[in-house]
Amino acid sequence: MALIHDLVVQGGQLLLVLLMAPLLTGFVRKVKARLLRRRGAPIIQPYRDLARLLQKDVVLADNASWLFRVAPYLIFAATWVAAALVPTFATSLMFNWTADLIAIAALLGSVRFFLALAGLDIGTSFGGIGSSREMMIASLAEPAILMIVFTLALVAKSTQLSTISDFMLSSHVGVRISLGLVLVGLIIVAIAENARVPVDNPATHLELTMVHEAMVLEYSGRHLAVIELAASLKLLLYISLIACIFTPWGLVRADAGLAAYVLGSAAWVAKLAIGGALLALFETVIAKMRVFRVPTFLGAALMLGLLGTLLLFVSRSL
Amino acid sequence: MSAAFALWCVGLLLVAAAIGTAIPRRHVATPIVYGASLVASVVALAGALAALIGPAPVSTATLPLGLPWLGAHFRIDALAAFFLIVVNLGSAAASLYALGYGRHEPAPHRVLPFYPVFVAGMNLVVLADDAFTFLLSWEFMSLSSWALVMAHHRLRENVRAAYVYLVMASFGTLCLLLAFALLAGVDGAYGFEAMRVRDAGPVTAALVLTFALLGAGSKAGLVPLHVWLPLAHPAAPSHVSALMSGVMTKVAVYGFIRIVLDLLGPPEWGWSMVVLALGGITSVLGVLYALMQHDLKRLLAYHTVENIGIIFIGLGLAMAFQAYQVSWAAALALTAALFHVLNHSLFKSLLFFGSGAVLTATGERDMEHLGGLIHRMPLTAFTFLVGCVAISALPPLNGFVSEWLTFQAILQSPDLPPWGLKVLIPAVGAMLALSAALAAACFVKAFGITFLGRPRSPAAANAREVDRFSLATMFAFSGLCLLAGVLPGLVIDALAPVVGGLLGDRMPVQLDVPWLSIVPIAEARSSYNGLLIFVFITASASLAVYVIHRFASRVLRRAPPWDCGFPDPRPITQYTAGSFAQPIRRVFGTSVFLARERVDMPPPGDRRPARLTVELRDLVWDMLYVPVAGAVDATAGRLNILQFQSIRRYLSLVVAALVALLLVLAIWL
Amino acid sequence: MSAFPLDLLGLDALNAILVIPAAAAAVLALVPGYRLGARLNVLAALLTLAASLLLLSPDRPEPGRYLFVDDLNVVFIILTTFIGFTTSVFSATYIAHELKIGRLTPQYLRFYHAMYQVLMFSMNLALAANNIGLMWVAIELATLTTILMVGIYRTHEAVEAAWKYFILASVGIALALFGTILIYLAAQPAMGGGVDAMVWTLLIDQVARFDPALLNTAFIFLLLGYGTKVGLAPLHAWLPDAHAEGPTPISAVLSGLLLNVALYAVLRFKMLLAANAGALAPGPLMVTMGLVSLLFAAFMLYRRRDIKRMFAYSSIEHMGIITFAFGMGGPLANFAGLLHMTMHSLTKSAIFYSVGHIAQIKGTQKIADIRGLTETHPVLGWGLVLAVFAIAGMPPFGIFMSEFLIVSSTFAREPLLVIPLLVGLLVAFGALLLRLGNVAFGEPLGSTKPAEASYVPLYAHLALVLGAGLYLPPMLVSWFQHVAGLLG
Amino acid sequence: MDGLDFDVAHLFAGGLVLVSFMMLYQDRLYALLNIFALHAIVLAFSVGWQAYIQDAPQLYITAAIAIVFKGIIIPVALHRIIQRLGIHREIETVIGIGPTMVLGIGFVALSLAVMLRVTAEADRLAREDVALALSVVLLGLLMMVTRRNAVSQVVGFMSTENGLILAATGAKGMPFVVEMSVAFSVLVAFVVIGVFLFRIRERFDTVDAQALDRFRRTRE
Repeated sequence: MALIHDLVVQGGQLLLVLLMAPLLTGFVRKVKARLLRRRGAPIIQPYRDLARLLQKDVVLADNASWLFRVAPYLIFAATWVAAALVPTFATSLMFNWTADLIAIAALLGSVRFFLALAGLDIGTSFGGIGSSREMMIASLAEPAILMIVFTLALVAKSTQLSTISDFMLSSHVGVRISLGLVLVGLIIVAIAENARVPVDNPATHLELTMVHEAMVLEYSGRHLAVIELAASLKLLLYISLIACIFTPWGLVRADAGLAAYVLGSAAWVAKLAIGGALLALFETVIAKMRVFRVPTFLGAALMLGLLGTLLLFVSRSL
Repeated sequence: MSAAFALWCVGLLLVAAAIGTAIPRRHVATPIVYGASLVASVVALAGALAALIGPAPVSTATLPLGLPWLGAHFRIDALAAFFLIVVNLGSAAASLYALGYGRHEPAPHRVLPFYPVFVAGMNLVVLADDAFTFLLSWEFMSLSSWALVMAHHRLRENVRAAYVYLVMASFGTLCLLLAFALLAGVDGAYGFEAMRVRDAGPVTAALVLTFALLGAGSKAGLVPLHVWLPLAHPAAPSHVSALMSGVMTKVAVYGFIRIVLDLLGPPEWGWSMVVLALGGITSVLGVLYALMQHDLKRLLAYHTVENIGIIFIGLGLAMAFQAYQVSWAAALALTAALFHVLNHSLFKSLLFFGSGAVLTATGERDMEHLGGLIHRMPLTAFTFLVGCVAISALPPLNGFVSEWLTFQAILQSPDLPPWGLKVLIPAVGAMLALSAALAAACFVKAFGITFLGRPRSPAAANAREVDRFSLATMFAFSGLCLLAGVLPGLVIDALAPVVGGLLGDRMPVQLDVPWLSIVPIAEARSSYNGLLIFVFITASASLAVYVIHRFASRVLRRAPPWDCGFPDPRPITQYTAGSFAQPIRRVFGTSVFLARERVDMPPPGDRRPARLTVELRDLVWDMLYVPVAGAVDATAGRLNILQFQSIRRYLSLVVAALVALLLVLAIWL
Repeated sequence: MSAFPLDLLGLDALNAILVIPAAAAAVLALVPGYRLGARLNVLAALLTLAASLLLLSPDRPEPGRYLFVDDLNVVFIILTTFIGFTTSVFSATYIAHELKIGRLTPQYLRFYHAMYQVLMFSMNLALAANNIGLMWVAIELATLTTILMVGIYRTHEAVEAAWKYFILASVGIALALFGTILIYLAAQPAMGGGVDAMVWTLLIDQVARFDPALLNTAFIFLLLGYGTKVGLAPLHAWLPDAHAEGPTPISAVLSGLLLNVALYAVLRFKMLLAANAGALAPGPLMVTMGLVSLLFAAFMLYRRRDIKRMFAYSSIEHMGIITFAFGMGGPLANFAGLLHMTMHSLTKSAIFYSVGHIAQIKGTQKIADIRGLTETHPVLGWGLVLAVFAIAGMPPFGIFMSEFLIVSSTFAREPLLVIPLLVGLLVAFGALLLRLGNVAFGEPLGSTKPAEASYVPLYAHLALVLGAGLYLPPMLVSWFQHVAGLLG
Repeated sequence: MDGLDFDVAHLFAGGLVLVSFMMLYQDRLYALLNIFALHAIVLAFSVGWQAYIQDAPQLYITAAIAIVFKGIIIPVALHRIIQRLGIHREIETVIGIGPTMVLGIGFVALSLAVMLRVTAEADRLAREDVALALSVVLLGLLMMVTRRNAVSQVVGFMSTENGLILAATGAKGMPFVVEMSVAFSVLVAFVVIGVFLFRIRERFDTVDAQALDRFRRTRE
């Protein structure tokens, strides 16, 4: 009986994550529009875009290879699995034990790997610009997130997300500077990974600035729909990751009652809303950086992570 | 498998070498030699597997060769069995690959005689149980690989590469000789058994470690001593480069482990700092060098340097934990290092086979002249892609598992008391993470520029798929990469006797963990399940494909690329290896390689093309090797005048020597 | 072994190895034709070799007043006669070619073959001599014959080299004589005057009662005297030119045998000193001279343009290593030194065989003009490559085992001494390999006509050195270990 | 060993050292040859006297060889060679006569200091002879080193050999003295013949050792 219950909860999380992602993107765009004193498209506009794209036919470049057509599905699948592993409204679900935080970061790494390859496949210079800049950003973001994972693991004695969030809920976490550093670092990496404003502008197709858009330039129809969905899934993943680590209240323990689940998902949706709003606010306040100032921006995240780890190493022995 | 049985396999290899020497030019020689070495390697591999997994006790054998009063001792224990597996797996694959690749070899008479000797040498190094036999087979391995690097000796740079290689190899051997001399002590007890019993004092142990690090490090390619590796590995034929990069460097790691962890007593924590620091610097510098290359085989050779750095980080951690008797963490770190040894030999050989296939198909090694090969060589492209994903340590495959284990080992280190380690280990962790990320960038470049996009030269345009032997090898190794990635528990439990033998403790048994996931440390409960991740990804991907093909449109139309509306771009406008690495070069290269870019823009109206030149300086080469060579040359120059003296001056030398000695006698007596 | 025809002539083996070369020298001086002369030369060398093999019989003749056989010189006598034989085979083909291109005139050939046999006679005499005065005369005779042979081409470089060799060798021989006189003086109070005071076997028993200070002075003169013949660093000047200008068979014999005979003489006196407790151990002196020679020769290898002169410096380097080993002392190092002497003479003569033919084929000794040998003449090219690897101390050849023992035994006892030793070895290895890379590999250069060369001596030596690298016959090992004990 | 025998032997050995000094002093070749003849004669007397006191008849042969061969034949032969080959008769020195003499005195002091301390147990006459013989040897070598002419080097070498003969005769009862002096004579004969036969003059303009140097460059 417990097995079915776990299966249902896990299935519920998988579906919920998939459904909420476009909503979150729509909400962020709506808040940005409101901040710019514009009405903005309705929140459900992303769903309509996806539906439209799914109906349109795919226009493939002449020399596109099989990798170009397989990549979108691989990217979507990997992102969806990563998103499913991050606890949203409940922790220690059945499949949480398959991967810890390092594995999730690495899964996102493989997403980036295939996206960059897809960018290079058609052999146009824009694909090349996108992939090379994406790999430059990745070469700093990934070590940063791994250092952040180190600090969290040192604090919580494990890299498993459920253990970390249980530890955060427990009493003896106390206030630590390194956790503050890690939060700022994680936010910087999240912004860089999701190609938000200071690193890359998601809204524009201006050739010289785009990174993520340049890689998916040649996609169309259903492939583009899948990639867009994957992108919004990734945004949701990052926000729920930050939420589950730093604001774990409302996360449901294993096998709690139905009411707890409803309360948990409500809390999760609230956190998503607050996160989305903060992101929109941050994007409207700050302007886009030049490409070669991004390394210093991401270097800061790496230093924060390393500093956090060092402080913990040192404080452990004091 | 008994040591004698292994020696019989080595004997078969030597017979194959004899055949190769006798009738190299005849057409039938290639299949015979490679077939024989394939059989020998497979038999030895099976035997080694049985020795590792089965309860076979440690078996020894002695031959009357070598030092007259000692004889040549051979021994197979768990460590030797594991490395025999690595060596023979690599050589079996290389021999199978060479059955197809060998046919295009322009100078078979320079490859066939030395290839089996090279494999035999590596097997002998792992089997040796006394200092003389170890060094004899170590040099045997170097000499035969030198001859193979010299196979295409008509190219000037191959001769230079072979020269640099052999001089570095003999430097390494002399260092190992000093290490063994210290271990053997004054009465010359050269047997390993005697060395284990005899515990050297702390100073001698430190010296032995330094020499072992210099000796094994120069063969494996630790940073200051790595310069020969990217010169020599690409110069050899591809199946030999695969063996040199994938397997010979591992034999060097075996040498280091045998001397430091087995023959030497419990390590001091100070040494582990040296090994850790060297490992960290090697991994970062290795991958940064690799990113700057546009020759495919040199890129892979430089990348071997990075993976050796990762292995040495694992070894350094194991030594640090062992110094403080935290033996379960030491077991974890050593298992991570050995797992990475296996992984690296798998995917590096696979990538070298791929580059060999590209070389046969197009005759080109320079990525600037390749591109678009995925259309004409789809199978090679697929296996090369699997290799790239594995080497970039991405989840479903094996590269990720060994890095994940190394990270878990790093996370267990805060309770090590010394301050040095407290600061160094996080820094090394950061270097490891940085090198993993850069590796991904490097292999996106390697795969993207070589296989994707449009062909940049006619040779790339009409490449043809390679023969079925090469493809069979490459698919076999891709399968192995996936298997090791998906079922890591199997490999970890197979490594347990090796780690147990060396450190006395082993990782908890992984096979009875539910759902086949691996939990390295019981109480930390951080676990990773390769199989489920793989199943999830394939399930969700196929679910997405099914749903879309069921409900969304299935129409597909071919058209010229959109490219933001620009007219049809020529292949020259594509990104090249240099331009792909430009952002990373600008971030890291300016400090590490003093990279300078000079743009030569013609005045307006002048039709000649603008030219961008990038010059990189190899700091290690300029700061270490050029001064040393300069000093030797200067001394030779100054001493040379002594050749052109008159008889009278020579006589005055003799008289001066006589008078000096008489003076000494007068003063002393 | 007693039923050998030799006994019919009433000679035992020891006298045979002297009589045969002397007789052959006389006969060869009269034989006009070149072809007959060469064959006779080979036959004489073969007979001497057979006679020397007789010395292997366990029941050795007890030491006489002038000749004797013991563990040390039996090995070197056999080695000398064997290399003498293989060099005579090589010299047959080599000289035939020299005649064809007119570098040697027929009437000089009679002189050449006669001198060759006189050289063999004097070297065997020096090795078998029990009387230190007789040993001195024998080495003097050997020197004179080689001086004449070096000058045989009569170009001004050859004459100049011979003149230099003559003056330096004569000074060396004079110093050695003075040393011998001092040994006699030291022996006089304990053993009374007359011939007994110069018989080595008697000296070795009484040496404990000699005055140590006089022995040390004598050893200095002897080391400087015979050291000139060994070619140690400050006294080496004659060796490179003598090798480069003389005919190659003579270089092979010079490098392979004469250096060994001189060093054998030094070893005889070192055994004397080792037996006298009071004598200041000659170790430090030999170690310094060894290291100086090793380092000096290693660095000199880089600028050499002439291939034979390069290998001459390599001989100086190896003599330095051997002197260093004997200077270190101790059973392990001495054993390694003796092994190294044997292996070096076999390998170096093999190198000179291949270099001789290469110089003839390419018509030049300039390294820059010889390239791509393994392409044009594979047998000769690979022979040279294997020989250079053997001399550079690569396994599986014999020199690796001796260098392995020298380095490890030194490092265990005197760690600091190993640094210059290793620097020397590495620098020399680098130079040899650099030149080998150009000569044996790369685009072929120069004439590619097939060589009518005798490969048997070259590959016979390499086979022996390869065999010794893997498996040493126990009899040889026990002799060397016994002598190593004696050497102190 | 009564006083007179020792004194006469000592006189002759000392005389030989003195003549060696005189040879160092010469700056003309012909004068040098005459002094060398004197050197051989003094050696002959010394050896003859040793033969008389040690009543070893074979030493007389050595004395005879010394007088006939080195006293007369060699100087005359060299004299005629210098005349026929028109060899440059001026002796060029490397460091001047004065410093050479000072060095010579230093060498003699060194050899006396070393030899006398070392041969403590041997009998008085042998110690004397060996010490002075070493001085003659060192002076001969000094002459070879500081003179540029090939002929003067040859003369230096021969005086070294004379020193050795003196040492050999000094050691009482040493066998082979005669054989050694014969061997040396053969050696010296080779030199003279070599110079003449190989017409060193014809190959090189002068027998000046420096001229030989010019042909070094060809041998890298």
